[in-house]
Amino acid sequence: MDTMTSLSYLISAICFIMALRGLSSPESARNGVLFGMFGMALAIVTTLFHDTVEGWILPLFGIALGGSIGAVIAKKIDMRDLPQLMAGFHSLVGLAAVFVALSAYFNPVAYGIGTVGDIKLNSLIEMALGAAIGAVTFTGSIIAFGKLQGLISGKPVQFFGQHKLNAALGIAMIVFIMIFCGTQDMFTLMLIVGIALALGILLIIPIGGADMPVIVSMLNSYSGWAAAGIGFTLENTLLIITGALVGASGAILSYIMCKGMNRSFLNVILGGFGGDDDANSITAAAGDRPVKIGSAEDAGFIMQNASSVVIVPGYGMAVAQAQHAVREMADILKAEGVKVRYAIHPVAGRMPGHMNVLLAEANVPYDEVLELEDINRDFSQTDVAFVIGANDITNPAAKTDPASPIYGMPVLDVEKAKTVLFVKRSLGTGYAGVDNPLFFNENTMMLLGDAKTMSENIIKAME
Amino acid sequence: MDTMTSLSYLISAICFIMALRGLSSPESARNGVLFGMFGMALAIVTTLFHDTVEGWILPLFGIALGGSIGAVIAKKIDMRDLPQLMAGFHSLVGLAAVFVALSAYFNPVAYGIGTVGDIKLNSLIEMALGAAIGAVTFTGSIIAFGKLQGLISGKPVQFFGQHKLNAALGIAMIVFIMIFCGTQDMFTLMLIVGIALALGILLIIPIGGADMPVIVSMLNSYSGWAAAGIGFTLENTLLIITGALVGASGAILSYIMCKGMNRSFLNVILGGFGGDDDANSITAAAGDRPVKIGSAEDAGFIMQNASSVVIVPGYGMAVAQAQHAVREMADILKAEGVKVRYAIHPVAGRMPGHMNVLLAEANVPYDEVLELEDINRDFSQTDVAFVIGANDITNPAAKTDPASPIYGMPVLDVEKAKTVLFVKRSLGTGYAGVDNPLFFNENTMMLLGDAKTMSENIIKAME
Amino acid sequence: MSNQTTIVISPENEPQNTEILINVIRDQSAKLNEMANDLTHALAASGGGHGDFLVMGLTIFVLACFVGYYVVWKVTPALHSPLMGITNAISSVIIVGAILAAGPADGGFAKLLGFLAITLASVNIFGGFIITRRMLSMFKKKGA
Amino acid sequence: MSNQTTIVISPENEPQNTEILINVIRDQSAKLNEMANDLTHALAASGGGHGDFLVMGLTIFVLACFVGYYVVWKVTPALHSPLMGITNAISSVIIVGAILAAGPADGGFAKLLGFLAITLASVNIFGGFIITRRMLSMFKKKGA
Ligand SMILES: NC(=O)c1ccc[n+]([C@@H]2O[C@H](COP(=O)([O-])OP(=O)(O)OC[C@H]3O[C@@H](n4cnc5c(N)ncnc54)[C@H](OP(=O)(O)O)[C@@H]3O)[C@@H](O)[C@H]2O)c1
Ligand SMILES: NC(=O)c1ccc[n+]([C@@H]2O[C@H](COP(=O)([O-])OP(=O)(O)OC[C@H]3O[C@@H](n4cnc5c(N)ncnc54)[C@H](OP(=O)(O)O)[C@@H]3O)[C@@H](O)[C@H]2O)c1
Repeated sequence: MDTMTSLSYLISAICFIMALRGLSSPESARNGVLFGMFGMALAIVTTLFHDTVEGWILPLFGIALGGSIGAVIAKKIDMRDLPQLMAGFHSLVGLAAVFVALSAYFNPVAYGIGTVGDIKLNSLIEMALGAAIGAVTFTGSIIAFGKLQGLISGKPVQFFGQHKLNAALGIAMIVFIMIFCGTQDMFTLMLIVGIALALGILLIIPIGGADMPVIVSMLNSYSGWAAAGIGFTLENTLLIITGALVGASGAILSYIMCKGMNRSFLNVILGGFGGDDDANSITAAAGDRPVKIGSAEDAGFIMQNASSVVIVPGYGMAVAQAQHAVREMADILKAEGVKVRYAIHPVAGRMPGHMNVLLAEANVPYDEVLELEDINRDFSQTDVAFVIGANDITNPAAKTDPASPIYGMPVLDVEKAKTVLFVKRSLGTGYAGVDNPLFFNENTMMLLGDAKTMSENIIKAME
Repeated sequence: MDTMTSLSYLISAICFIMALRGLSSPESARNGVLFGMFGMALAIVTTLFHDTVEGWILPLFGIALGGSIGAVIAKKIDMRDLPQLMAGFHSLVGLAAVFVALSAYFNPVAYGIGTVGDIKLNSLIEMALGAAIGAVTFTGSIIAFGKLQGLISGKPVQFFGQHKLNAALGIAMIVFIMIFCGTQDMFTLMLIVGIALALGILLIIPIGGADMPVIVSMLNSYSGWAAAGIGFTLENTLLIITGALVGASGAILSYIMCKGMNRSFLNVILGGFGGDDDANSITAAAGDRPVKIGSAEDAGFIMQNASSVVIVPGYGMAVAQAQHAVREMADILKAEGVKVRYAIHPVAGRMPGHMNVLLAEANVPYDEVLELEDINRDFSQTDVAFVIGANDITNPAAKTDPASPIYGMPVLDVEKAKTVLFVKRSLGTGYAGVDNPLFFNENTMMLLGDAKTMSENIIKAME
Repeated sequence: MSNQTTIVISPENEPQNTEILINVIRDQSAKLNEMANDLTHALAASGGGHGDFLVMGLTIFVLACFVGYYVVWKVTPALHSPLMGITNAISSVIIVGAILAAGPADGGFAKLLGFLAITLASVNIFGGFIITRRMLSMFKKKGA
Repeated sequence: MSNQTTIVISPENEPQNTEILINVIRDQSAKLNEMANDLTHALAASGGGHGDFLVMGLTIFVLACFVGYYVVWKVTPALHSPLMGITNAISSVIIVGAILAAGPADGGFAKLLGFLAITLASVNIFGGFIITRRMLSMFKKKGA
């Protein structure tokens, strides 16, 4: 690689770092994206000017074709469907990595890593690893996509000997990679890819639909490591750096989610937790204890007479697409002099930062939206906590009941507010499938119904 | 360089990063130093096993000799003298860099960068730059050492045409570097080093003694860049990485200090600011306005009847070595149920973190020692602010008087405390040479005298 | 080349003379052969070899991981979704490899794979950046 | 080497035959020469050359600057003095270069310079680490 090319790639890498740096605040983020776009454009143009690239028609056609598809999807997609969009996109990166690894095998000369049938050992190992990780990312992301989109049942699919089968496949893959390094045989390479494709499915299928966000992040991380692996094969520092950045990002997001749920990563990976949300039955315990059930009018009255309201959105708000109605409700309250703020739990919704995007979509100013550690102290001075479509993230059992599966998970202390309003369709459990003792509290009022309908009714009642 | 060597160096580099990472908290810092020591040992051993290193006696003797000198100095030194110690140490790194660059010139074969008289162009440039930066660091640090130690007058030495002379020397150096790259002539190289040595002196001599900490940090940064430059010459990634780390560290510390003084780096470099502290005359303004002057007994009485005291140490406490007495005083107050805390301004004293080290030396627990942004809000709920040997960092003119030279500098809001006690020897100004209107405030009491003596008297009064 | 003079064996030359000549040439050839061998080794052993790239690449990888770690932890939680969008876009920088595969005139099957990879990666690049911009454009301050 | 058989021109061989032989050898020799040349160029152009180290080194340098930036900003202000101590110690890693200079048996003046540099750097290494440890050992928590 000549010096100019390497320098261009270095500048691209710096641009990517700056792009991520920008995300430290919403203001700088917009410039960040521009950095990222510039870096990518520079990388592409630099590569097009590479010695061995003779025709531009094919690459440019590919970019135009893929680019327009990507643009249309990104412009049309509903923000609620972000998680599955991410999963879908990751599957494409995975597949692209497989293709690049394979093409390095079929035309090593183009990358200067040897000749057909006589490729350097290092390159072989990295190529095989890159292809394998890419393939796992591909099928894994497709399963995640299917589960999130509801195409595949979100229920964890578990069968006897599952983990043993996966282990066996993993070992077989390593053996085949070793054989491949010796023989450089095409069939072996295909076998490796095949096993990896199967592994991608088998690893993700036992994991419950609601755990998919962790998986999507993990696969994001994998796609980064695959890119880095291929960077080693092609001796390309840009790929190595970018791969490491993406890998680190995905890993950290997975970690943040696991910590937000107080579960270990292994626990998520081993699967079996959290089925379909619809599957949650109203638990028996509910019948015995008194529950205060209110109407939209009650809620409107209480909030109009409050001086401060904290809105706690959760997955149900996203499902019901209630964010616009919620914001309208907040506007009315603010117009009447009520101080309204939003409290976001790190794992509210089904994707990191999901609630923030939905609220932003509904034009909620981001300085009214506070993270858990910034708002938790304020609940004791708050009149009304308006919990909409959220459940687990408010469950005080996480603080008090060591037997609870969510024990130790950080939660929003909504019970410290004078009144807690709960908008949900039933007394059913949330994602973790555990009862929320808060429903039966004295200062709690349940507002049963769909989040959007209920919010609209409250608006009507307040007008 | 073979793979094993490179890998060892990579591990060393990671250790150095971990060493700096450790400093994010006092608990992890101790492990951090161990990382650093291990990384250094690994780097040295790896190099000793290098092919071209034939005799171990000479290097080991050098290490033993230098090591014992360093150990003795580091064990004997008074913590008050840290700034000059750092300056002295930096001068050694600078000189070592010059020697290494020169030895690369005299024996290029040992580094694999060519043969005598036929060295690669890149290596020549990097070598010349490394030697020049090293030489500037060397003499610059010596001047800084002299000024801090009081061997050279701390007064800024300024003469006509100074900046022009420096500029001319700088240009001459660049020209000679270009000539050197063409001729590889020894004499030219010596000339470059000579000019750089002169520049080091000329650049630092016009800068006031009290600005030396910024300069020491800057030179620290330079020594890093010099190491990185030599890393490029020797194609050694460990030197490049470490150089960058050190360079970044020095630069950031300089930046923090400049921000803490609300001055630009250029303003410091151009010099002329802040002479000897002794040179500060008691300003005329003092005579006209009433000042409340108290005794040690008064101070003791006020503090014993307070419920919270915040101690604000400054340069004067360091000079008087009063930290032990201050801690004893605090102990007595704490025993009587008074809440005692310490407030540290980012540029209190004469070195970043200087006050923290002195207080730690006097066994003050570090969780009682708070930074400006953490304590500033609390002054309004504080009974007594006990300012000892500090001046500028409490001067409210920085907030109110746009004409003041320190306007815009962040200061500790001691005036919000019910009573402010000022321990200093006179009504004179501090480092910045500006009057402190606080001395004439109604709720201020001046305790004139040496910081140590006064603290001891207060202790006696309280017993 | 300096020894490009054609040698003609005329009847005047004694066979013995010729013999010497041939042996000289043979020796030279052997020497050149050795030189070539040496150079091949030097090429393999030197920084140009893959072995050295591996360590340099590893160094770069490790440093990039550190950078990634710090940069990502600094991302505000509110922007975690855009973060996923942008990392998705930049991980498609693998398109660089795809273009190299699709580039050569005589690429064959590899060329096809390269083209497919370009297309897939482009979906991500455009999709990832556009969705991120869409998300970010929605984040507004109070009163803005 | 495969072509190591000595060619003997006996009277039985016709001069013309020999002529062909010689020309074949000459051609081979020329080819080898070319190969050697190519390899030399490859060696220079490939990653082994200094040119490429420059860019790799620059990449490493830039990443290390980012790492340094983040790591140092994370240092608590209370430990800024120990930070100066530790950076002072590690910047003396230049001792690596000094040892290389002092190493060769026939180093001459460079050897002396190397020795001096080793000594100076060692003062810093030991001094820097020890003073840092001294400072840190003083930092104690309440009640500890
Ligand atoms: N954010 C992430 O990245 C992430 C990742 C993985 C896992 N998770 C998990 O997801 C959970 C998130 O907590 P959460 O409190 O936001 O959600 P949750 O605990 O799953 O509770 C959501 C609640 O919304 C209600 N709901 C559903 N549809 C509704 C509708 N249309 N209208 C009104 N209410 C509706 C449901 O109750 P009804 O059925 O009674 O209506 C349900 O109890 C956590 O347990 C977390 O561990 C999050
Ligand atoms: N920390 C850094 O890294 C750094 C770097 C560069 C510059 N600076 C500058 O240094 C200054 C630091 O502020 P500061 O408030 O700590 O110091 P200061 O403003 O220089 O004030 C120190 C005061 O201590 C008094 N003093 C001196 N010796 C004393 C003794 N033996 N006993 C009692 N009092 C004594 C002096 O007053 P009397 O003469 O009346 O006793 C003087 O007013 C700032 O202006 C800052 O910009 C700091």
